Amino acid sequence: MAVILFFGRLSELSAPLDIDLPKDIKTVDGLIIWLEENYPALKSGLKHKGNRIAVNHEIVDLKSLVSNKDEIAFMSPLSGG
Amino acid sequence: MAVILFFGRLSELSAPLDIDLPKDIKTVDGLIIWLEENYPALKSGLKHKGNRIAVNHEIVDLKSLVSNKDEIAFMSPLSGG
Amino acid sequence: MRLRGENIIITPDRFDPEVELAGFRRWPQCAGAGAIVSFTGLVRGEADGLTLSHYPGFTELQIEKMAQQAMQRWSLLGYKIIHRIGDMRPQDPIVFIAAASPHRRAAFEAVDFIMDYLKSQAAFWKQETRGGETRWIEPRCEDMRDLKRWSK
Amino acid sequence: MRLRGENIIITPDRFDPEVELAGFRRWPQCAGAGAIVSFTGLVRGEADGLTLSHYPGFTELQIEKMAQQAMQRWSLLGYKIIHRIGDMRPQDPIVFIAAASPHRRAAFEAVDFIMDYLKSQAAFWKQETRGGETRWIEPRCEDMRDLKRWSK
Repeated sequence: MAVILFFGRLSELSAPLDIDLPKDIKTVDGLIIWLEENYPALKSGLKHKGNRIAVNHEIVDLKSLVSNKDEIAFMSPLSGG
Repeated sequence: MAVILFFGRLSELSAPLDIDLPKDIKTVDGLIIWLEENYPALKSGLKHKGNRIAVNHEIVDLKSLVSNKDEIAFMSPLSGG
Repeated sequence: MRLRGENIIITPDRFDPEVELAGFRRWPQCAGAGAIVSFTGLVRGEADGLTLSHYPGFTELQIEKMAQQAMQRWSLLGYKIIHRIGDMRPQDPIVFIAAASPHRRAAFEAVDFIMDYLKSQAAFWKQETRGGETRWIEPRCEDMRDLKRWSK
Repeated sequence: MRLRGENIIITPDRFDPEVELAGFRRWPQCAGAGAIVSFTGLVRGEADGLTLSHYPGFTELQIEKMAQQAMQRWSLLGYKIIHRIGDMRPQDPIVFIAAASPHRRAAFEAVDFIMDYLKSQAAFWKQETRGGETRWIEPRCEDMRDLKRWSK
């Protein structure tokens, strides 16, 4: 099971997901395409410029690998302080 | 009566002075020459680079006027904080 | 959540910046300090309220990495970072940063840098409520420019 | 010598920076602040003690003129400056500066500027005692360079 989390503006599009990823999903890019197909509310939200993606607490890019044991977080632009 | 004050390192050369200035002393420069002649301990201390001079709480230069009612302060380099 | 002596605290509880600063000044590692700089960020009165969320675990880890870099870059004796989460009202402290160093330049720069980082790079998300409307706040161009000052 | 609510205090008494900061944060003019920056200067442990003297009347007047300029230049909501005089021991606070502003950059720069001014331009004289020897401290080249950063 992979855990998919959404933060900031993206948290309005979906609650956290526990998913068995299909075997052919190997990268963040592939995961986004699959999520957008299966969760219409996420359509066009995940690739927004300024979003960050973390896999197991490490910031990654679209070509990075994902597996079925990962915690994957989609984060809208950050704003602290 | 003029009041002449010495601060910082210069305070070791002289206590404050209450003096009736001779009438021919018109400028800071003239005052320094007169002080150095009459107070040997001040010799060569007053014109030290980095000193500041204030007349009645205003920073002045050597050509500035002084009169017998003024408070004149000689200050060695400052160091706060 | 709030262990004494911790460097980084993320908390839903109100905190008192001056109590934190007093405690920080007395940390053993701050004993040789010549300079302590503090920053307190407060909720301004324009909004009715703010809500801050974070990514538990990740947020702390990222801030700690950044703070360790600041600690080394400026040879700090110590630092402390507190960030509020949850619901806040105008004038509530949101964020507190303190740094101690032998000379003042290091403490000033470190606090300034840490604040620029928290503003635009730390994993917090801010929602503002004004007149019943809630909206997400995102970093201003100014915040991104501020952070660029620190690129070596 | 220490009237409540005063902006500039020069005092032979020990003071508590955090009590001062807590009081400052609650000044009415600081109510709209988004940022409060504080600087505390402490006697470092290298010397056995420090003695600070000043030029009563003149020192306050000069600091006030400078602080008024800072107030305008950075559109501060408020500032507070405390400077110790007389005899001090290691770890005693010597100087405290706080500034409040709507946004953080102004408060950071104002406190940094005021401190650079106090270090090299305010009418204080510092004597340090080490191992029984007393010597006058004069501004370092670094202090003069620091102040030059602010020339417009």
